[in-house]
Amino acid sequence: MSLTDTQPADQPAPTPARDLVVDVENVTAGYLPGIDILTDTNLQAYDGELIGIIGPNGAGKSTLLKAIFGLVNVRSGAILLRGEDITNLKANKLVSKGVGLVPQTENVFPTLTIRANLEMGAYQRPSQIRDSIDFVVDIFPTLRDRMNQVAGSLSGGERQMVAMSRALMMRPEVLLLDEPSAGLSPVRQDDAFLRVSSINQAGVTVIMVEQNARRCLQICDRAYVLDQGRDAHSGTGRELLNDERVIGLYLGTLGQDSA
Amino acid sequence: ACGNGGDDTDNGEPANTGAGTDTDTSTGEAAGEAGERDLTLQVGTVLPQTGSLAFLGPPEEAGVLLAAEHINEADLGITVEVTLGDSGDPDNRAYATTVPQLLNAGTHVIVGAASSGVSKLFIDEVIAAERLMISPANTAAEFTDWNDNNLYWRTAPSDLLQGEVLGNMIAQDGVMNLGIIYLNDAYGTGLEATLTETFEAAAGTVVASEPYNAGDTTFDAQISSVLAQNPDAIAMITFEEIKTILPAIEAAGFDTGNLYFVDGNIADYSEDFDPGMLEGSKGTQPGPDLGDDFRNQLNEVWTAEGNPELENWNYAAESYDAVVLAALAALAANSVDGPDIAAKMQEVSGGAGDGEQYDNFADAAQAIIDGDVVNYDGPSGPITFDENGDPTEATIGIFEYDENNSLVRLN
Amino acid sequence: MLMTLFVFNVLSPATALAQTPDDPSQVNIEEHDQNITVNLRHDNEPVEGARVVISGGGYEAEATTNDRGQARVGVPSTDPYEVFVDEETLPEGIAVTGANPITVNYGSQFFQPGNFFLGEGVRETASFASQFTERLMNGINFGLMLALASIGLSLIFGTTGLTNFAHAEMVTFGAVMAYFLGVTIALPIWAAIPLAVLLSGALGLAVDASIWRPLRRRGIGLVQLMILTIGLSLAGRYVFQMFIGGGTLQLPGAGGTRHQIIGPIRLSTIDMVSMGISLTVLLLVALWLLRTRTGKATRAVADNRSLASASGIDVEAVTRLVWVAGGALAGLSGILWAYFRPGIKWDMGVQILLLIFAAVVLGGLGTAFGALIGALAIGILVEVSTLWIPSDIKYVGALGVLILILLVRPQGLLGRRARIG
Amino acid sequence: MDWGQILNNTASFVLSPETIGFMLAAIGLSIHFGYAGLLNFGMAGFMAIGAYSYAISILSFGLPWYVAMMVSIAGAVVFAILLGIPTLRLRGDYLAIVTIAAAEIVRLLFQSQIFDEWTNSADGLGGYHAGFRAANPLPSGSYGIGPWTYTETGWWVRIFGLLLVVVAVLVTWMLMRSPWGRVLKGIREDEDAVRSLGKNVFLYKMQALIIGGVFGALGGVVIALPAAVIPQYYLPSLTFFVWTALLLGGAATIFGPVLGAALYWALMAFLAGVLPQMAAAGWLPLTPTNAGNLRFIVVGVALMLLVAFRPQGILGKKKEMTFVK
Amino acid sequence: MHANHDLATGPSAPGVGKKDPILVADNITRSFGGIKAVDVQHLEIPRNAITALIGPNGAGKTTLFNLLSGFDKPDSGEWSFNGRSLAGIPAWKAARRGQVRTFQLTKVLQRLTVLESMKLGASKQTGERMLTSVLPFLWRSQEKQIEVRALELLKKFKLYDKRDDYSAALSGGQRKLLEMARALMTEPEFVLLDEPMAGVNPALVQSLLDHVIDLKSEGMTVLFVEHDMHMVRHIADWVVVMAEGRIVAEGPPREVMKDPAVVDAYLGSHLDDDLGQITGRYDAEGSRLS
Ligand SMILES: Nc1ncnc2c1ncn2[C@@H]1O[C@H](COP(=O)(O)OP(=O)(O)OP(=O)(O)O)[C@@H](O)[C@H]1O
Ligand SMILES: Nc1ncnc2c1ncn2[C@@H]1O[C@H](COP(=O)(O)OP(=O)(O)OP(=O)(O)O)[C@@H](O)[C@H]1O
Ligand SMILES: [Mg+2]
Ligand SMILES: [Mg+2]
Repeated sequence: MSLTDTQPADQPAPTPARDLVVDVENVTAGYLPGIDILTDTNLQAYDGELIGIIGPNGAGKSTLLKAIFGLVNVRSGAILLRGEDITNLKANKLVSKGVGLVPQTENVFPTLTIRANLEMGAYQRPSQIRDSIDFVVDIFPTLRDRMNQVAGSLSGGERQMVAMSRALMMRPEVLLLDEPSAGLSPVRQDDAFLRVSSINQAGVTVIMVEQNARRCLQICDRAYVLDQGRDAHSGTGRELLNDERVIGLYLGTLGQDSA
Repeated sequence: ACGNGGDDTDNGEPANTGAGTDTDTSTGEAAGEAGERDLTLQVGTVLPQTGSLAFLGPPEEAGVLLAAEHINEADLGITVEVTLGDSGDPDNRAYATTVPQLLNAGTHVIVGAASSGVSKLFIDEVIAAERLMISPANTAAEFTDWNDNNLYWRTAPSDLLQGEVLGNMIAQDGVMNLGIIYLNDAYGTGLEATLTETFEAAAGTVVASEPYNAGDTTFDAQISSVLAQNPDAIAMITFEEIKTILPAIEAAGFDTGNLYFVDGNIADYSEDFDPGMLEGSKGTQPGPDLGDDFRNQLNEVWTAEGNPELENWNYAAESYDAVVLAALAALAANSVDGPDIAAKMQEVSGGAGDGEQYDNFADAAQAIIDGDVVNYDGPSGPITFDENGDPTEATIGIFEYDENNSLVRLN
Repeated sequence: MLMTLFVFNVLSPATALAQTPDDPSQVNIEEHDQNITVNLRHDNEPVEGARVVISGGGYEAEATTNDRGQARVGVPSTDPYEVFVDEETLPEGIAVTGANPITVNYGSQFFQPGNFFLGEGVRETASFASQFTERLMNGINFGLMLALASIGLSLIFGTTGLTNFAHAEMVTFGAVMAYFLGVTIALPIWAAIPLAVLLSGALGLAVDASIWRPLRRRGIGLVQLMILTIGLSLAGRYVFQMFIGGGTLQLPGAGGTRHQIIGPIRLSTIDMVSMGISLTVLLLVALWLLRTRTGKATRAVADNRSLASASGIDVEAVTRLVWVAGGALAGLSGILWAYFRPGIKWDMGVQILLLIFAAVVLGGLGTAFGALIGALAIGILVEVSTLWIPSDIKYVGALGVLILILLVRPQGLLGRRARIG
Repeated sequence: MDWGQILNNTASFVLSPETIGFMLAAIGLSIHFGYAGLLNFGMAGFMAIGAYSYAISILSFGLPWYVAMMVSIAGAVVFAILLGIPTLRLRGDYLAIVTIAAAEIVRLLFQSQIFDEWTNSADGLGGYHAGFRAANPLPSGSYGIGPWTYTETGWWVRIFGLLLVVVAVLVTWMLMRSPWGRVLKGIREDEDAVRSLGKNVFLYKMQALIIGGVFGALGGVVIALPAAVIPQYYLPSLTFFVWTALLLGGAATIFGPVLGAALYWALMAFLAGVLPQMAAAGWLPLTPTNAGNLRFIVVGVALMLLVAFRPQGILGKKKEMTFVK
Repeated sequence: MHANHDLATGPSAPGVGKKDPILVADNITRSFGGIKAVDVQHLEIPRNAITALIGPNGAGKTTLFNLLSGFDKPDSGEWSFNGRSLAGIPAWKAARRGQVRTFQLTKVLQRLTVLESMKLGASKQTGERMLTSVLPFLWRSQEKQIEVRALELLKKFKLYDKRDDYSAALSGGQRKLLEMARALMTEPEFVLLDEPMAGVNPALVQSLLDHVIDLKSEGMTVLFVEHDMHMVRHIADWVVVMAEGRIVAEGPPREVMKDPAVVDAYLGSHLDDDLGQITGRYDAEGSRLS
């Protein structure tokens, strides 16, 4: 099934000019005692890169993001942020170090209004709330007239927009996104990908988990394929997009005809 | 009912009839015989040490301890050993574990409980174990015909008597319209009923009568309802809650010199309230004047145990007499078995047998050893049991508050 | 009657007045053991100078009522006597309407008095409206105090999800500390109360640091924690009983007379101060929750702890703050409660715990304003409902209304229904 | 210190009617909370209904004891329905408070003087034992082994109570391993999900409320069988203690409630024996009165420690705990 | 693929009648504080076909599902399923009649294992009645059949390995899968799937769609909300487009997706473009620019 046995993870030569921003080294992590979800996983993100993570359901993609963000206990290995060890550091500490996360599920504060959700996003930088709100509303204009609606009553897609916006409020330097496009309408999805791309081009390092794998691979610089808790495969977006095995096992052929 | 338990259906030896009973010499046949005795009477109390009735416990336990001390000092063929147990309240259920424990430890006499409700919860257990149970404070009417094999007794006088005296006293004072605030339990409802009956029989009107529940914390609604009827005086049938009600009534603008108290709440309030607050208010309390001597003795035995000084005297005399009567009955029966003691209880109280009157244990005990029949009347008054185990006589003391909120006895 | 009552002792009646030998209202008192008191009133005013005649068993004596409308006559036996009022001697326009003479019987210790209450006897009772206003004011006062306790509970529940049954003990703690500082140590009350509130806040901090934080780390379920609070509540309550016993204590200045404010509204200084404090503190808390960053963060933490943390909120610090605030609010409400009741008791907190919970639920769990509205509603209901229902079921009304309202609005008055799907 | 006696008492209390009543009530609560996820904090109400129905049936209406017991069951069913209709739609924590309120309403009504004729208001009812005792098939006398030596009346109450416990355990076991139990557990987790699958959630919750309530009422009857029925017994603290027993043993386990109840009362009895004796022996710097207070402090702390270190209860599954909220 | 025009009685237009509608809805409205989230004049869903409901975020699709399935109450409206009115019918009854829905935000039964959740889904179980539940012999054999069916479905949904794990321990995508599989356990006649494939791995989606098509051939009717146009194109026989609460277009997939209004408001202009090129990261040949 997985690529692990067929082909070892091949690391493309990193661009030496750039700094290593996020470095996941041989991380083993899990939820229940005795059951490891991630086993010896590695991932490197260099300054200004857009990294995609794809893989089957239950591969451990979300777990990996949570592990980076200190929300899942790392059992062995290390996670470095610009060379600094951040393994098992509390999430709020990471935020102050410029890392932001959009979780896959439960990613809004349901009883808070959209405005309050956004304010919470910039909790550590109250001074920039006004500017940041303008910034995110620009990306998701739908939110503009709904600032006072509680997030719990939003539609699935609207929620997703709030979740993204919340994480953008801090203007993070490293952005971890867990399926940001899920639930968005096609036009919004494209918007979102384009926005992520432009944010990235503005200098933010982005690590993005996506099941909309084709789209993700189209825009990312490099991507990792995660399977059963291991980084099975990695390469540039294009390489993977056209790799037969990746298509067969992870991408499917549904969208192929068009793209 | 006769003491030796004609009806045997629910008897049977208790589980661990243990220590203490081996000193028994024989059964009730020895009754009334003259001669030396060598008895050890195990007395266990099931009185409130914890919970919402805990304020009633100390004077009662002190009464028991003092009685034991007097009996043991007299050294007349009977030794009393006291185990203090906690009855708690129905909320914390301390009695549930205390009672089996005392019974298993071979206790002959259970003194308790303070509240009729709690007594009701374990009376059948005590009766089934064939031990004597004496409550110093129960006044619920049902205990009169309880199927108790004559093992249940009580030294607290009936509310009927106090209620009647209180009612006539209030009427004599010229009160026309009376308000009542009373506790919703056997004690409160019983007193309230007789008070109302007597008072209205003397041309008065009870214009408002408001109950509250044990555990209530505010009484504003009751006070407001009563004051709305503009009564000339208010009778307070309460326990400790009075300490909350009094300031509230004062704040509501009622003249706190026009109140009537009952035994549950009549106490020296010189420490608690501003001078003059209660001046002119009156109250009733069964029993002859306790006298400072008795109180000092109570305080002494109590503080000797490491406790703080007693704050009130409720049921101390009744508890004292409960133990003394049991000891006398045991002496008379020359046995410490429950049914044997029970068979002599009425006699030593003067309810049967035309005994000679004694007012202290030592003399009465000596008389029994000499073969006489005695009629003991102690600090709680002229106790005389009827055949149901209820006291039939009482002196109701009448008190008035002076300018220091201290009590002055008027009779 | 269940018992036979015997006569044991014969005592003189209570009203022993200093007696001058020729006082016409006191007749034959010295001569006889028993005596009969007669009270004569018209429209609830004493009637002076009326002649009353006591007769029976061949004995007859007469006396004249004094300025209190009272006369006393000694009688030789305990048999029934007749009491007759000589209408001739009554002032103009006053007549005996009922039986005359009346028969008085001997009670267990003395004679039933012979009372003649004449006239219409219009009693000035409080009107419904004034009773209503009085209780309304009481209810508002009570409700405000309840609101302080409820908001503390609601904050803690909102932020941690914990149903804290030990909140009752935090309420008691404030009152007990105020007593300790203000009475035992005898600090002036203006110092004792703020100090007690501070100590209550410190208690919240201590409880959070020593119990809840370690347990949160271990990821113990909320229901389990709720049971744990029951244990804490039990232990706390009996610690109080161990130290202050089972009786009632009073804070300095408790009670105090009420002054007429406007119309039937009467409040004591303490009432007014306490209502003022409640309102101010509630307003401050509301401002804190609505306007400040940390205030809003409490709700974010309530909604989703890990997302809150991912947003950069120091969840532990917010939780700690909430425990301190909850403790201080509980403590303050305990002190006000001690003045409102008035009195301090070891279990004074538990006695209103259910009302606190009812207030919080009625308003909508986790909504601070809901707690305020719920508390006012409960407070007023408890006090006012006794105008219609017996006082021994005064809580039934409030609790029943709670159930009825939830029947219509299952999410509470201010709560929002969660979206499905 | 008389350790033999203290241990004897402790062991003896494991079979007290009070313990057995708690077992039944805890089993009922296990159905409510453990399986159906209903935060019922009104168990005291069910126990009060059971005990009062039994006593009133006998005292006021002269029914035989077994009919009275049927009345208790019927009373619990009616109460469950009355309670369920307004409250089963409520979210968990709302339900908790409303059920406390409902139980308090029940108690206050039993305590109030309005129904004095039947309930004897605050003083409660007693002296309804004759019928039950007359039905005792055991020979009279006192027998048993060691600490478990009781009179024939004592045995009769206990055997009868234990029979009820056995029935309750069996019924619970059979129900909970069936698809019916599965639906109930589903409802505990997310009732909307179960609703979307075509199950009548309200009906299931009501059935669970009724069955658990009936066990609770029978628990109330067993406790009242040798004692009396007084309103102050049915305070919310009774519910709390039953909850404690349940969580000690482990909710959503078959034998957890039984074990928990036994443990709870054994602890109470042990402390009742040991603390005053320690105080009397001078091991504790306390008066016997304060030893009484200390008992409840220790019970409270013990309860906290048990929950903190074994949150799933003695028989509960640790793994399940990871996923509770 | 079908000749889609067979389904409707007239030319494609909002509210067009269907030859054999399974669900007919009229005048359904629901507003939240002033905003009309749903305002559907007339809608018919064809029987034994796969209908896609698409529309921008916040168009009211989920709200419409909530109304149709009885989880929410409309301000007004009438709708019938198989000719019987469903208005005012509680959710569980609607499901029992054969109209089952899934949730966009998944509802997993945390402390039930995956297999238990599946078995719970099965309808008409004898053992689910209280009285018969205590007599195992009455439901044993049915239980066995249900288990066989559940395991089969789990294999298809790639959840077989997880069958004995608590549902709480599933990943986001796995929850979606369980949600749908559980609904299929009821053997519904008409199933409403709310974004069933959002977050599911595309390779798995492909194999599941084949399963759904199989189900259709067995007689089931499907109405699903989806934002993945590849999927809509692949399996939908009919597409209904909603915007701002109203039905704005209806018709066969290819036709609807060409509708300029739909493209404008919903699909966007880049639907079939390579975003890599748009962002300027890659050129048309796929080689890296930046
Ligand atoms: N309970 C509610 N209170 C207020 N507004 C609501 C509520 N439920 C839904 N809405 C609003 O109604 C509109 C329709 O929501 P709905 O969930 O039906 O959209 P949808 O079409 O399913 O969108 P998506 O594709 O994003 O899931 C949205 O704008 C939403 O914010
Ligand atoms: N809270 C949890 N407790 C235990 N196990 C979990 C938990 N969450 C996820 N898992 C397990 O960990 C594995 C990886 O889950 P993860 O959420 O990381 O998957 P994923 O790659 O993000 O999948 P998806 O694409 O479906 O979101 C899965 O097998 C899942 O069952
Ligand atoms: Mg994931
Ligand atoms: Mg939707």
